[in-house]
Amino acid sequence: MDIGLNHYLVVGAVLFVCGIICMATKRNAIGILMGVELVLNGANINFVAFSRYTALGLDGQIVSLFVIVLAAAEAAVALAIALNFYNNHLTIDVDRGDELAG
Amino acid sequence: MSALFAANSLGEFLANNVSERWGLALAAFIHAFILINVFALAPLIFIWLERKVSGRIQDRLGPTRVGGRFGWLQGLADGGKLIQKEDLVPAAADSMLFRMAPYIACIAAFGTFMLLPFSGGWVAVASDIGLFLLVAILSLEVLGIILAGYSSGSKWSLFGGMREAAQMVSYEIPLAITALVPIVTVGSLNLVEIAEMQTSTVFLDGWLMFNNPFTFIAFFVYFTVATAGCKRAPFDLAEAESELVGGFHTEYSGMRWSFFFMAEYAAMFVVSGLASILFLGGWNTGFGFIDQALAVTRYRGALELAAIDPETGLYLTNFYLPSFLANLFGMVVFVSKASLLVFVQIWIRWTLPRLRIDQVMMTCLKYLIPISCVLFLGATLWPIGVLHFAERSTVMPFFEPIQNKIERLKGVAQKSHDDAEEERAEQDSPVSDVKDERPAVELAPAVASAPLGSEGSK
Amino acid sequence: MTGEQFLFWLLALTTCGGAIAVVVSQNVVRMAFWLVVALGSVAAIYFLLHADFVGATQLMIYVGGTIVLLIFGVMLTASGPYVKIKTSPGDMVIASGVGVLVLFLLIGTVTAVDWKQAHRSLVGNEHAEYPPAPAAGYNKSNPSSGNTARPIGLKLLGVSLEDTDPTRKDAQNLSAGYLLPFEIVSVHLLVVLIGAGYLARAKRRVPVGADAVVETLAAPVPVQVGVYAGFWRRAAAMLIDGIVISAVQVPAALLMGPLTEPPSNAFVCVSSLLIFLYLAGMESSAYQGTIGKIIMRIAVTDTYGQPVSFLRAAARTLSRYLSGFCLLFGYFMALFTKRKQTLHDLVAGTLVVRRK
Amino acid sequence: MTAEESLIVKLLTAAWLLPLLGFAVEVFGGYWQKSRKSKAAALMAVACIGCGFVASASALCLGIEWSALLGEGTKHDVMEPISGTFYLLGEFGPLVLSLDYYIDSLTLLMFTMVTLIATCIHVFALGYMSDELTDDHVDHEVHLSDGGHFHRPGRFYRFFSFMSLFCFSMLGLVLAGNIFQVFVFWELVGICSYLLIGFYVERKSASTAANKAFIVNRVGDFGFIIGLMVIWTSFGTFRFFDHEIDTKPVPGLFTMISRVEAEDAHHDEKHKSSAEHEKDEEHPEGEEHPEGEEHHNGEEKAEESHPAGEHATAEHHAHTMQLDVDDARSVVFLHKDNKGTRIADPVTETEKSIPYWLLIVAGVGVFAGCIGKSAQFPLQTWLPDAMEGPTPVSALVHSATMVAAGVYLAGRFYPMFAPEVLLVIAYIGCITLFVAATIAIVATDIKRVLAYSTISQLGYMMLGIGVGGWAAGLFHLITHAFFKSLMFLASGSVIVGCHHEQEMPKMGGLWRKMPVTAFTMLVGVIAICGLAIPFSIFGAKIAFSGYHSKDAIVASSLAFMNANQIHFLLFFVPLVTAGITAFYMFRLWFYTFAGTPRDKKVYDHARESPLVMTIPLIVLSFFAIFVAVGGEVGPLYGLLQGSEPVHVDGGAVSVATEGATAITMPSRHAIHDVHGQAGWYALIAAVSGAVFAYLLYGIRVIDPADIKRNFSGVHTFLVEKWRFDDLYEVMFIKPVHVIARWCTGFDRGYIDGLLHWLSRKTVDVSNWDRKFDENVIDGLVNWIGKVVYKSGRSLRHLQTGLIRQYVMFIALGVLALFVLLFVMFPA
Repeated sequence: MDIGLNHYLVVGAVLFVCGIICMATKRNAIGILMGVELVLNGANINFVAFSRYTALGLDGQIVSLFVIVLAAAEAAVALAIALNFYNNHLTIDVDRGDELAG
Repeated sequence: MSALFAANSLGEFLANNVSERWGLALAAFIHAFILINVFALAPLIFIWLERKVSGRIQDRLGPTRVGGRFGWLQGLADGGKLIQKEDLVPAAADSMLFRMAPYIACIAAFGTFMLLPFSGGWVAVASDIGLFLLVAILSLEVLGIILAGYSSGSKWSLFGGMREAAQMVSYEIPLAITALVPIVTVGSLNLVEIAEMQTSTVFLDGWLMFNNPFTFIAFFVYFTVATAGCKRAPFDLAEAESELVGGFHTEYSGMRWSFFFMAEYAAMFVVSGLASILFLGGWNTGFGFIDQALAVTRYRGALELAAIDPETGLYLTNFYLPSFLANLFGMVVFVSKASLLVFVQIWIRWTLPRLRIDQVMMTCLKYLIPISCVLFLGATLWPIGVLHFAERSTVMPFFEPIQNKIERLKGVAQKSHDDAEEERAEQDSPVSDVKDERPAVELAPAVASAPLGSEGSK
Repeated sequence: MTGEQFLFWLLALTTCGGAIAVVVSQNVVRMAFWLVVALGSVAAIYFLLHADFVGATQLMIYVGGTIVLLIFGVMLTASGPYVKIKTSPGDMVIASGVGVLVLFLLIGTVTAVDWKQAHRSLVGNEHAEYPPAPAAGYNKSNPSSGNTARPIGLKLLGVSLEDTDPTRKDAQNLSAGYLLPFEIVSVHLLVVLIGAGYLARAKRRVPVGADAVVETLAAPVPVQVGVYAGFWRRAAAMLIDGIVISAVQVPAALLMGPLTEPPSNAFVCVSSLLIFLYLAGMESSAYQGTIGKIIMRIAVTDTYGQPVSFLRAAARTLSRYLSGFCLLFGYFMALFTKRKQTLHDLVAGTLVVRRK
Repeated sequence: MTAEESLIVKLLTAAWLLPLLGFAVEVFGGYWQKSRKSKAAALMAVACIGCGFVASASALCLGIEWSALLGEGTKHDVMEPISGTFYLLGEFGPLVLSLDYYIDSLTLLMFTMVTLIATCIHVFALGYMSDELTDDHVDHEVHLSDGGHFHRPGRFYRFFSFMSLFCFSMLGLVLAGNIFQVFVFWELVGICSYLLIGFYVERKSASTAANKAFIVNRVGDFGFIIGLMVIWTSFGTFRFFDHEIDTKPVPGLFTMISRVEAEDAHHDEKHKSSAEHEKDEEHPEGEEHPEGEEHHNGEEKAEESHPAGEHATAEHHAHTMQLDVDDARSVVFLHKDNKGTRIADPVTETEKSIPYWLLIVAGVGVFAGCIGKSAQFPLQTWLPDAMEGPTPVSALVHSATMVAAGVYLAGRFYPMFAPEVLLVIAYIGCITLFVAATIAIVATDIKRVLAYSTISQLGYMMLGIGVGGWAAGLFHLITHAFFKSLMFLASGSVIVGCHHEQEMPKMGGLWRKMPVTAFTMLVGVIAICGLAIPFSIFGAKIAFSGYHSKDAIVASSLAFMNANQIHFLLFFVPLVTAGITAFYMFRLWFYTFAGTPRDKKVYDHARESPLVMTIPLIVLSFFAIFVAVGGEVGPLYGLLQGSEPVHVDGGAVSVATEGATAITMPSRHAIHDVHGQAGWYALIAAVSGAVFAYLLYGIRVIDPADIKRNFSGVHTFLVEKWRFDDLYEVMFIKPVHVIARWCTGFDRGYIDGLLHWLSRKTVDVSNWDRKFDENVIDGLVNWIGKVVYKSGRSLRHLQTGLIRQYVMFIALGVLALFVLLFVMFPA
C-alpha cells in the first residue's frame, strides 16, 4: 500500500485523540500540559503532511514552525502557572483548584 | 526519508550504482559500521589519554602495563572489565527508565557523528542545516542524564541530574549563539560549506577565528561553553564526588556506567570537531599554498564525479585519485585539530579547581549569555561596518573575500577539468569506447527532479 | 515493502505507541519519557515528509527544550519521587469512550475525502500529478534532498523559490511573506519569557526602611532621598541638554559643511562618542548629572542613593537607546513606575532624585 | 524650491511652532505641578523663544543675498519671496483655505526682531515676575469686603505660557501666506493680549481694560471681515502669492493687483521729476543710487534707440504706475501675465475685474482692522488702559507684537491699497500721532506717557505708509520696536525699583540710585526723539536708530506734500509733533531720573534692579543705538527695500489723474531728493522740543504748574484724553444700554411666559407617563429578571471548576456538532 496523505492524517488524529484523553483524565497539571502538547503535535503533523501532499507548499511548514515556537512559549507560561499553583495549593492536583465552582 | 540520508557522495554513489532502495540502506549500514568501529574507539583512546595526561600532570606515569610501553590498551582493558560486571538495578529504581537512560545519552552523543563532516564531502548527512541539527541532537544527551538521575531512586543521583539539567540547558543557549557567530560571516549552516570556505590565501587568514575580532573572542567563549556543556571540569558539578558521591551515575555499574563515559568523550570530540570546523578551518591546514592546491583538487574531484556526457546526457562518475588523497589528508588534519582541542579539555580538567554550582550558573546566565549576545551583534555589524567605512569586504589588506576565493578556486578546478576533458577527447576518439570504460548511470531529467521516495513507490 | 513504507510504519507505531503510553502511564516522569518518544518520532516523520527544518526545530525545541522544562516542573512540584495522583476508573472509561468516538469521527472524515480529486480541482488541472513534487529545496540539482532551510527563510521574507511555474503571474513576485507574523511571534516570545520569569520568580520582600538607612551615608551632592524627579522636570532637563549639545554640534557641523547635506560618517561617529562621554561622564561625575539636570536641580543616583559609577552611567546611557526604540515608551514609563524610573533607569538600576 | 529655501522654511516653521510647544508644555506642566515656586515654565519659555531667535537669525543669514544688500545691484535681488502651503484646511469651490507661508526679507526681519525682543522681554520678566513665585500671593491692589487683601497662588507659569502663545500667534501672523490666515492669527493675538492685559483678573481695572481692548479690537475686526468678504467675492482667493489649482497657475492677490504705466501722468509731476532728474544727473553723488542705475539700464535695454539724455523724462513718466482700469475709470482689471496684458482667470475662464470703489472698500476694511490693532484714531482708547497688564506685557504689546501687527499688515497688504485708501491711512495716522502726542504731554503715569508715545509713533508709521514711504514706515516699526521695548522695560525696572510706584511726580533724581536703568532709558529717549549730530563722519551720521527712521517718514511726507500741495497738513503736523515728542519724552526722563527727589520714601527705598533685568536693557539699548546704522544706505533699510512692492519705487497715481481729487504718490527718487531738507526740519523740531523740556523740567526756568494753571481748560481737555471716552459713552454705550433694557423686557414678558406654560404642560404629561412606567414596564422587567435569576442559580451547578470536565464538555460538544452536521447535511 502506498503511503499517502491519509496515513499521516490518521497518525495525527491518533495523537490528537491521545492528547484529548490525556487532558481529560490526568489530574496532574503537568500531565494536562503534556496532553496539550500532543494535541498541538497532532495538528502539526497535519500541516506538514498537507505541505507535502497538496499545493500548500512551504506555507504549511512555516505555520507548523509558528505552532512549535508558540507551543514552547505556552509551555513556559503553563509551567510558571503550575509552579504558582503548587505554591498556593501545595499540590499539583488540578481537581483541588475548584475555588471558582458555582 | 531522503532528507535523512541526503549524502552527496557515498549514498548517491551507491544509489546510482547498486539500486536506489538497497543502495541507501547499504550506505546507512556502512556509515553506522564506521561510526561504531572507528569513533566508538575514540572514547577508548581519549580515556587512555585522560589517564595518561592526568598522570603526567600529577607527576606520575599513568598506565604503563597494558599494551606495550605507554599502556595504550588500558582503555580496552577497562572496557573488558566493565562488560564482565554485573548489571545492577537498585530496588528503589524505576527500572525501565534506569535501563533506558544510558542508551539515550549514548545515542544522542553518537548520533551527532552522522552530521559531522571529516573532510570535503566526507559526511554521512550533508544537510543544509547541519549545524542546527547537530546542536539539536547533541542537546538530547541531557535527557539521558536527567532520566538517569531521576530513575536511580537516590537523592545523590537526583541532585546530580538536577544540576546537570540546569547546567546543560543554560549552557546550550550561549553555545548556540557563539556557534552562530561564524555562521554570520559565511552565511551557511552547512558544515561542509563552512569548512570549505576557510581556505587560506597566505597563512591562517582563511580561518574564521581570525576573520574578525568577534569570531576570535567567540572561539574562546565557545570552547568554554562547550566544555561546560560536556560537563567537563571545572564545570563537572553533576558528578562532583566530594558532594554527590558520583552524581547521576552513583547507582550505575558495569557497561551502563561506561556508556555514560563513552557518551561524554564522544560529545567532547563532537564539540571539539565543531570548534575546528567553525573556527579553526576544518580540514584546511592554514598554509595558503597547500590549502589552495588541496581545494582545487577536491573541486576537481567533485567535477569529475558530477560530469555529464554531452552526447548521451548521462552522469559519468569518474573516480579521481588525487581528490581522494586530498580528502584523506584533510581528514587527518581535521582529526588532529579536534584531538588537540580534546587534549586541551583534559589539560584544563586536571589544572583548574571545580566551581560551585551557583558560580557555574551565574557565569553562564550573567556573563556568558550577554557576552555571546554582544559577540553575535558585533559579528553582524562588523561586515556592514567594514563595507561602509573601509569600502571593502574585509579589513585584511591583502586577503581576498571568501566568496571571491571560492569562485576563483572553483574556476581553476573547472579549467583543469576542461583541459583534461579535451585531452581525453583527443586521445580517445570513439565515444562508445569511453562509455564502456567508465561506469555510467542513466538519470533522466524527469527522474532527477522527482523525489526519490515517490520514485521508489512507482 | 519499500524503505519509505517501512520507516513510516515504524515511526507511526512509535508515535502512536508513545502517545498511548503517555495516556496510560500514571507516573509523570514516565509520561514525560513516552512523550519524548512520541515527539521524537514526530520529528522523524517530518524528515520523512521532506520537512527537514521543521524536524530539526521539533527536535531542538520540543524534545530538547520543552521536555526538559516539563521534567523541571515535575521535580519542583512533586513531593516525592513517585507521586501518583490516580484517576478514577470511571473517568478513564468515559474519556476513552469519548476519545474513541472522536477518533472514529476524525478517521471517517479523513478517509471520506478523495484527496487526489480535491488536489486536482484545487490546482485547476485535471491531470495534475498527485502527490505533487515536494517543495523544492534550495539545492536545485538535488530536489529530493529536502533542504528547506533557505526556502523557508526566504519565504519568511516574502521571496518564494518554490513557485517556478511561469504560468503563474505572481509566482516570482515578492509578497508580504511571513515577516509580520514572525515579528509578532518574536515579540510574543519575549513577552512570554518575561512573563514566565515573573510568574515563577521567588517572592522577595524589600526590608522596610532601606531608604532611611542610606540617607546617613555621605554623598558628594546632597540629594533628597526618596523625592523622585518628575516627568516634566526630567523632560525639561533633556530639552536643556539637547540645546547644550546642539549648541556645540551645529556649529561644528557648519564647519564641516553646509547643513543641507548629510554629515559624514566620521562626524556622526565622533559626535555620538562625544555625546555618550558627555552623558555618561557627567552622570558619573561629582555633579551627578548633566548640565540640564544640574539646572533642573535633579541628580542621578543608584538605588541606594549613592553616586553612580562610570560603568553604570554608561549602561544607563546605552540603554537610553532601548527606551527610544520602543516608541519612546521607555521614557514615558517614568509617568507610572513606582519610583518614577524610566526603562533605562530600570536597566541600569538608577534613580533620578531631587537635589537639596 | 532649493535646499536652502526649504531649510529657511523649516527654520522659520520651527521658530514659529516652538513657542506653541512651549505653551502646551508650560500650561499643562504648570497646572499639574505641586508647588508654584518652580521656574521651569519660565526657563522653558525662554528656551523656546531663544531657540526661535537662533532659528530666525539663521534663516535671516541664510536667506539674504548679502552681496546684493551691501554691494552694487538692485535691492530687489536681496531675496526672492518663498511661498508655499503647509496644510490644506479645506476647499470650497474655487476658494481654498490653507495654512500658507510667504517669506520675503520683511518676514525674515520681522521674525528676527520679534524673537529677539521677545527673548529680551522674557528674560526681563524672569526677574520682574519673580514675586509670583509663591504659593500664596497677596494682591495689594484688590481689597476684599472684610478689609483684607486678596490671596491667591502665584501665576508665574500662567504668565509665561500666555507669553509663549502670544509669540506663537504673532510669528504665525508674520509667516502667514494668505489674508485669511492672517485674520486667524490676528484674532489669536487679540485673545492673547486679552489674557495678558487681564492677567491680574481680580483687579477691576485690569479686567475692564482687558474687556475694553478686546471689544475695541472687535470693532476694527468688523471692518476687517468686510474687507475679507470683498476679497473673497471679487478675487476668489486669499493667497498672497501665485499658486496652482489642479495644475492651473492661479495668480495671488499681489499679482492680480499689479500696476501698469499711467497713461497720462500728472503734468506737474512729470515736469518736476524731469527737472529733478536733470539735476540729479549733474550731481556727482547721483551714481550712489544703484536702484536708479538699474532702472536706467533696464530702460536702455527696452528702448535702445533713445539717446541717454532724452529718455530721462520718459523714464520718470513711465515709472508712475496706475491700476489697470477701463475707460470709464471705474473697473479694475485683474489677472495679467508677465508682460502686463490682460488674460482670463484660469479657473473660471472669464476676464475678472473689480469695481474701483469696491477695491477701496476692501482696502479701508482691512485697514480698519489695522486701526483697531494698532490703536489708531478713533480706536486708540484701549491702548493706554492696557497698561494694567504687567510691564513686560506692555513692552511686548507696544513693541514687537500686537500693535506691530497692524502696521505689519498695512505694509504687507500695501499692493492691494488704492491711492485713496493710502490717503485715508495717512490722515488717520496724522490725526493719531498728533492727538496722542498732546495727551502724552500731560500724563503723569510713567507707563501712560510711554503708551501715548506708542500711539503717536504708530501714527508716524501709518503716515509713512500712507504717504508712499513704504520702507520708511516699516523702518520705523523695527527701530521703534527696539527703543520702545527698551523704554518699557526700563520703566518696568523703575516701577520695580520704586515698589510699584508709577506716578512720575513722586520720583526724581533716580539716576543716582539706578544708573543703568537711567542711562539705558536716556538712550531710548534720544532714539525716539530723533536727536542726532547731523554731520557725516566716516560717511555716516552720528545718530541713534530713531533719527534715521523718523527722518525717512518726514522726508516721505514732505515729498508727498510737494506732489500734492493740498495735503500740506500731512507734513506740518508730523513735523510739529516731532517737537512735541521730544518735549514729552525728555519731560519723562527729567521728571523721573533728574533733579531732586520729590518723595523721600520712594527715593530711599529705590534700588537698581538685578542683573536679569538690566542685561536685557543693555542688550536692547545696544540695538536701539545701532540697529539702523547707516540710515537709508544701511543694511536694515536695504533689507526692507528688498521686499518693497514694485510699484512703490516709482510712485503711483490715483485713477483720477486730473482735478483736485487726484493723488500722486511720490517716487523714491522724489523722497530721496528732499531727504536732507526734511532731516534738518525734523532735527530742528526735535532739538527745540528737547531744549524746551530741559528748560521746563531740567532747570525749571518756568514752573510747569503755572502753565497748568494758566491753560487749565486745555490741560483738563488733554488730561481727559480729548474726551474720547465720554464721546463713546454717549455715542455707543448709552444707546446700547437702552436697547438692552428693551430686550430684557421682551424676554421677561413674552418668552419667559411661553416657557413657563410649556414646562407646566410637560410636568403633567410626565406624571401620566410615570404611572405607566411603574406598573407596566417595571413589572415586565422584574418578571424577566426573576426568571433569569432562577435559571442562573440552577445552571451554575454546571460550573464545577474541574478542568478535566471542561475538556470533556468540549470534546462532547465537537462530537455533537459533527453528528448534527452529518444528520442535517447527509451528503
